[in-house]
Amino acid sequence: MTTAVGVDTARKPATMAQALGRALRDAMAADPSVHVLGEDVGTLGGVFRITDGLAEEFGENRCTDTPLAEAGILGTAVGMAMYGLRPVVEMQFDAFAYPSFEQLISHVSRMRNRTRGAMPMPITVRVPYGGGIGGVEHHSDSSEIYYMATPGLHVVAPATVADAYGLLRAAIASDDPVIFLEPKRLYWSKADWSADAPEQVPPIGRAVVRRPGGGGRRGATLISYGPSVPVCLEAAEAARAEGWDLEVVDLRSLVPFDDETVCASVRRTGRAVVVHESTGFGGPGGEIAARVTERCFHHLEAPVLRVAGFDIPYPPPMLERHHLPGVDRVLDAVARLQWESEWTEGSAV
Amino acid sequence: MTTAVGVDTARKPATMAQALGRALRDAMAADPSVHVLGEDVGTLGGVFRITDGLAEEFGENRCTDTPLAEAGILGTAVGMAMYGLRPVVEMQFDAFAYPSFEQLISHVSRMRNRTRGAMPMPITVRVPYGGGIGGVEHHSDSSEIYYMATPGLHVVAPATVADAYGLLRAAIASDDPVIFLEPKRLYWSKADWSADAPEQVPPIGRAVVRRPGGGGRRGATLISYGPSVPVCLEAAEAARAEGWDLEVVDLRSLVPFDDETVCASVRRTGRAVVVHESTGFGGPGGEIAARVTERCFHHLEAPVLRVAGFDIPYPPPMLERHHLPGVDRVLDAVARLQWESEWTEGSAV
Amino acid sequence: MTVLEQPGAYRPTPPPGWQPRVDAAPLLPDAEPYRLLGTAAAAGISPDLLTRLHRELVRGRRYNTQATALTRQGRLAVYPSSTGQEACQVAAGLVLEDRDWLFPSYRDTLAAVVRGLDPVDALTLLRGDWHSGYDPHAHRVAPLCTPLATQLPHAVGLAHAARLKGDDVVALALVGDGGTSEGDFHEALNFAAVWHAPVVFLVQNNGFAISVPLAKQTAAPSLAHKAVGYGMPGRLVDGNDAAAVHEVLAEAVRRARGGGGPTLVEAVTYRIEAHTNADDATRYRPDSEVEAWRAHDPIALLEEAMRDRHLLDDEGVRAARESAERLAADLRTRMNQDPVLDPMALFEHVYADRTSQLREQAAQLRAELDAEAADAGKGE
Amino acid sequence: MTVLEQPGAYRPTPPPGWQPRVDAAPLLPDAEPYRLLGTAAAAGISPDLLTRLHRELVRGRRYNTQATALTRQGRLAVYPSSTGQEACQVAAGLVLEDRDWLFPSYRDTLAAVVRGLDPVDALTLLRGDWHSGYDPHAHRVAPLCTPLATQLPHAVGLAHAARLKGDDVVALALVGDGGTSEGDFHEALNFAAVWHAPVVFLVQNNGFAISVPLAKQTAAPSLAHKAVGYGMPGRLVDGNDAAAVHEVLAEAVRRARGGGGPTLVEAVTYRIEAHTNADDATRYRPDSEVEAWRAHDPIALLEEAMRDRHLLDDEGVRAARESAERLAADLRTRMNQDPVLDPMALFEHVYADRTSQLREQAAQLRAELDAEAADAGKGE
Ligand SMILES: Cc1ncc(C[n+]2csc(CCOP(=O)(O)OP(=O)(O)O)c2C)c(N)n1
Ligand SMILES: Cc1ncc(C[n+]2csc(CCOP(=O)(O)OP(=O)(O)O)c2C)c(N)n1
Ligand SMILES: [Mg+2]
Ligand SMILES: [Mg+2]
Repeated sequence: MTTAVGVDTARKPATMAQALGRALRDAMAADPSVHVLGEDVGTLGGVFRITDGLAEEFGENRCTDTPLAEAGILGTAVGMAMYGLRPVVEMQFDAFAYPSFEQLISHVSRMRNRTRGAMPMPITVRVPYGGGIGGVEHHSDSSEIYYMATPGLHVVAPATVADAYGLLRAAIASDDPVIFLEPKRLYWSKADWSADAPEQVPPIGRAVVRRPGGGGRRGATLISYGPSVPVCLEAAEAARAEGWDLEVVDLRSLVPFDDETVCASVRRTGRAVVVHESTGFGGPGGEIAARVTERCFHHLEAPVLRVAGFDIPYPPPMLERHHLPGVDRVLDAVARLQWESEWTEGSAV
Repeated sequence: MTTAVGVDTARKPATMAQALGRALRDAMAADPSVHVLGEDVGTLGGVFRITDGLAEEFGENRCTDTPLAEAGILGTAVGMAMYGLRPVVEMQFDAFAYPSFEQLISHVSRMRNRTRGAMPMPITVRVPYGGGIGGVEHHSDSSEIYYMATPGLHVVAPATVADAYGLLRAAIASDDPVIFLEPKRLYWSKADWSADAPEQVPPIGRAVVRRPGGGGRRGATLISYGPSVPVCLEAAEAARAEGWDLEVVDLRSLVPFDDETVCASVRRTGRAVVVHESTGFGGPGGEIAARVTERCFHHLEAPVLRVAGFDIPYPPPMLERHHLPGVDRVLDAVARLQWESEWTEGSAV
Repeated sequence: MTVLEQPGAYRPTPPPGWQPRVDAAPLLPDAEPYRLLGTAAAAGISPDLLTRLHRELVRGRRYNTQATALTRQGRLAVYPSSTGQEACQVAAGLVLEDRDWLFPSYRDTLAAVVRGLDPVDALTLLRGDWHSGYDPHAHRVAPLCTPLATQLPHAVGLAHAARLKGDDVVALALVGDGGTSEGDFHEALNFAAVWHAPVVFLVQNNGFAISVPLAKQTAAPSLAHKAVGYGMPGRLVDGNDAAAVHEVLAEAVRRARGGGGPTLVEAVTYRIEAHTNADDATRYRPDSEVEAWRAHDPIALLEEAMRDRHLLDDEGVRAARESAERLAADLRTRMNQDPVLDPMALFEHVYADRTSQLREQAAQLRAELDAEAADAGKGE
Repeated sequence: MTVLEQPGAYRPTPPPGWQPRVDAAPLLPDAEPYRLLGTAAAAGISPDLLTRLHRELVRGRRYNTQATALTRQGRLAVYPSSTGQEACQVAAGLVLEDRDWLFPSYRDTLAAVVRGLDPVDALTLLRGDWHSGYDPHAHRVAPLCTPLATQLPHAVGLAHAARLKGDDVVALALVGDGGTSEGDFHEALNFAAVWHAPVVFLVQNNGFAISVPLAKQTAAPSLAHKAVGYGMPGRLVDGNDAAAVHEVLAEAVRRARGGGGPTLVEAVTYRIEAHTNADDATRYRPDSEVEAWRAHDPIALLEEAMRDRHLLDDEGVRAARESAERLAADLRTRMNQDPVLDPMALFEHVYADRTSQLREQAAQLRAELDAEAADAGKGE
């Protein structure tokens, strides 16, 4: 994954979907123990075409169309990992990963612990997740909290084309099981990127400041990941007009959680909003807000606020715009960060 | 469930297990549409004997030993509810509910919404949960966050004998699906109680102050539910020796969440610790701490702290005491509620 | 004796007393799918039934092409066509009594329409709505089910509940060949057999689960052979022979109604169109295969048999087609109207008792919508 | 051709070309369980095998009684006894090659011990530890599996992986009659058959899942009949006849090794003891049933057959019993020592790369333990 020195490979627009596909290809080429399995991943190349070409290049034994049974897919992947393979499992949609939860919670996440390291589970579970693509019922769930709350798993969600490639390579290379959440609505997002000399990206567990800011008396931090990162960037841009200076932190992984980067930003800005698509109650934002508050309490001018999906089943395409946390709702939350009290009491900086 | 006026029924020591069994019996007697199903619930009366006697009294068609398949149990319960029955499902242990998660998340929690109220799901899922009973692997999970984070479910956890009866009756009577978390290690806890004139308890969704306190400069609120409530009461007692005055709030239900009662206490005490057995990261405490902070920020003298299980698979019997949040850890957290700053800065009350 | 008690239920007994078990032979399907049209037995089918089947097949085909067209016009979010499988859909839609229940999978809107649902209601979910569109109790049709095979235990539970209540109700549950691989299929069939529940399971084996052919889905002699492992009869039928599917289903329904327990029926058919409008079937199967199946078209098979018996003439065909065109025109017109949706409905049915959290969130959305409306008002 | 391609895999073809399917007949089990001891064929079994089986049966029975005794002394958290099922356990423990893998369910510690595991290691989980106690790679025994049937797909995945790597490895997976109702059973058998994986599934049908008798678990002619629904052979065997179980398993292992794919074996046996020491079996079955099965005891059956062939005399029985007593004494002694546990191990193996969160928590526990130790020091 290191960039060859001196190779000046032209960077061209690439989609996140392409970068993900390339990451799988390169991982399979680099390591014969990497096997891809799932529903329709072979001949069809997956319903999102992420695995397109893999069966042709590496054969059906390396990229395998399985029977239609998610628990069976993950359960057999556990057995393959026991024998030293590195399975990469595709769940076709977020909600269709649920049948595999017993295997995930009771085995994938615990096998290393139970065997005191003798049986690591270097399994990557790719989950196309989240909404905003006009999917019918059960095709737009944001299920990350189920994974976050299960000790033993890593949980990763890329927001950029370069991260999609770099994090997926890192996930496959990890000896720990990784839930790799692919934001469906960013599949066709583009960036200048070179498949032949992909950028080096920070490792899993490191958050990144996507938009520096937050200095001065009108600063705040937006904390986000996956599909909500572009929303936060847009909101930060829009906020300039209102005189706010927002820093945007992209978590990149929910587990491990990068307290350092997040708290460094919040301590500086004194205000924070967590933004995600998942339902709010019992969702990732609670954990994030709570831990930031535990660590930065005396730097906070206002409670850490959360902008999340409503606590309802994911709505139909025709109503999803009302559910998804968009720029307006982020700005509304920023406006509620008790700026007045600052002016009257004149505390910060 | 109303107490007959004038009946002076003697209250005798009863266990939580007995109260739960009685609640099932009374619910079945009161409503012929109540059906109990699960593994070993019939002839054996359940591995914890909660359903003892029901098959005999109401027949096998009302209290049914099912084949060994949790998804099948919950899935058929959905069908029974569709036809107007009120199924009460027993999952044998917390970790053995995982195979039923697809039915739970994709159907039980959404069916009412999907049918715009035409098909309510008045299903109660009883889950013996939590540790402290010396159970082997997979027999001590605290899985409440999975349920809390799933919109459409109610999530209830009793901590007292009277609540066990009253809340289970209310759960069965509810037209919404209720996950009823039975704290395994309180099954044999006792209280003076009368099965023939059970106390009226507040409805699902109402928290209760189990130990009033928190007045004065050395006050704080302990927020808890289920098996951790007795721990908090014990800690509050022990804290008196150190000069702390702790109020203990028993949430009783995680969904709906009683913001009013909890925040009233925290606004008064200015300090709070959330205590639960479940893992901390991504667990219920994050949501609780975050929402209390959002609502009580300017009353807080210190961040809301969390005392929870470690972020590890539930440990073996021989080590579980190191994992479970006990009195000492609660007191340690209370000690970290920044009392000094109060003395030096002299702010509160 | 409870309804749960099986006659002759097996309990291991030590030798020499091996308790006699259920005989497996009668449970096994025939090696060849059962076929009626074009055989001598076809002469026995009631002309009236054939006429109804024919009319619904023709209308069903048209319904399929119209719905697919609506996806191109953006009027349906997605449509999984049952073109080629109309014999199964129509037979499933016609075989039940009013009081019985149908449990469709996501591809089975046609069966629901044949059973009496308004096509616009049946297509609500696929149009992009979250709700079933219809009151399931109105026509005893469960909500369309997207998570594969999860509807099967529902059907078992409902049928069992009806039996416990003493009601004479049969449930017919539909699933695809791919869906048979899910654990829920297994658990549902097992519960049904143990409970002796009045359920009929119809597997529409259309050769594919999206791109995955049957050979990668199972190594069984047939999907119907799975029945014996649960102790219920398995039946294999030509899924393009509407009369045969109807007869096999009717027999299974009769058996269930009479207390004879569940049946598994495998109908061998073929998905003529791509998986949905979003799919590209040329990626995984040759056109020649599709062509071979087109030659075994359910409508053509039925028309030929009816013409042989002089039960259908050009006039009859024309009449059926006209009825189909009226259905299509009506569907087109009504689907071209934008549905009126109130965003506040998002909060209305999540709980019977709305939580204070949802009340807060509903208020937030209400405020946003009001602000939006006010802004729009200013703009005028 | 890939290893995934099935010879003769079925793909629906329209008539008249119905593609020939796999013949179901050879997949079906016999109506009566296969039995060897006491039949003429018993004369053909190698004396050496019988002697090994006998020795292990006797040791196995003693292992069971000793482990149950240890629960009463609080030395085991729980013990699910395999008394009465030793023939299955011993045959499963002996039938594999070193390079093969055994996938036990939670009741199968004896099979693991017979395969070579130190009994103390095999009992680690049941003693109250969270870990497998043994390195699974050392004896190719997967960790004891508590969530029922979840080990079955693991066995399939491992066997498939070995085959992909070109290794000559067979996996033998154990499950109970109750476990066959779980979705994982279904999915595992289906994957195994489709992938033609070298796996043997052994169902120990001991009549009960805790309190639930087989009649409430299945309505099938036999559990072995489930095999045909996956396209693999099903075999029914007397689970108390050690020689028969060994032969049937050996044949299935041979078949798997030779590329013949998976087999499902049902061994009909009986759980003589309660489910575990915590269970009260009198609540759900009559003593007379237990007594009837005691009369069909696996050890007695084998001893009788061996004495008939003059392969066993009183001296041989005594020698086996002595070996069993040594095993029991050793187990008693070593289990009576308190295991040394370091609480810090709780954090050691959760991740390969420990998260900063876990580092913090480990530091917290470390500090608590140090403080405890300091307090204890002061107390001295
Ligand atoms: C549990 C689950 N997993 C995956 C999917 C995604 N999916 C939708 S349709 C389909 C194929 C279904 O094949 P089959 O059961 O044969 O039905 P058919 O499409 O042929 O009607 C898949 C994999 C799903 N809907 N549910
Ligand atoms: C998934 C799951 N559900 C429930 C249980 C609880 N449980 C433990 S043993 C048992 C009965 C198992 O019966 P069977 O499969 O016949 O095995 P046996 O005990 O007879 O060896 C049950 C229900 C479990 N361990 N795992
Ligand atoms: Mg299909
Ligand atoms: Mg059993």
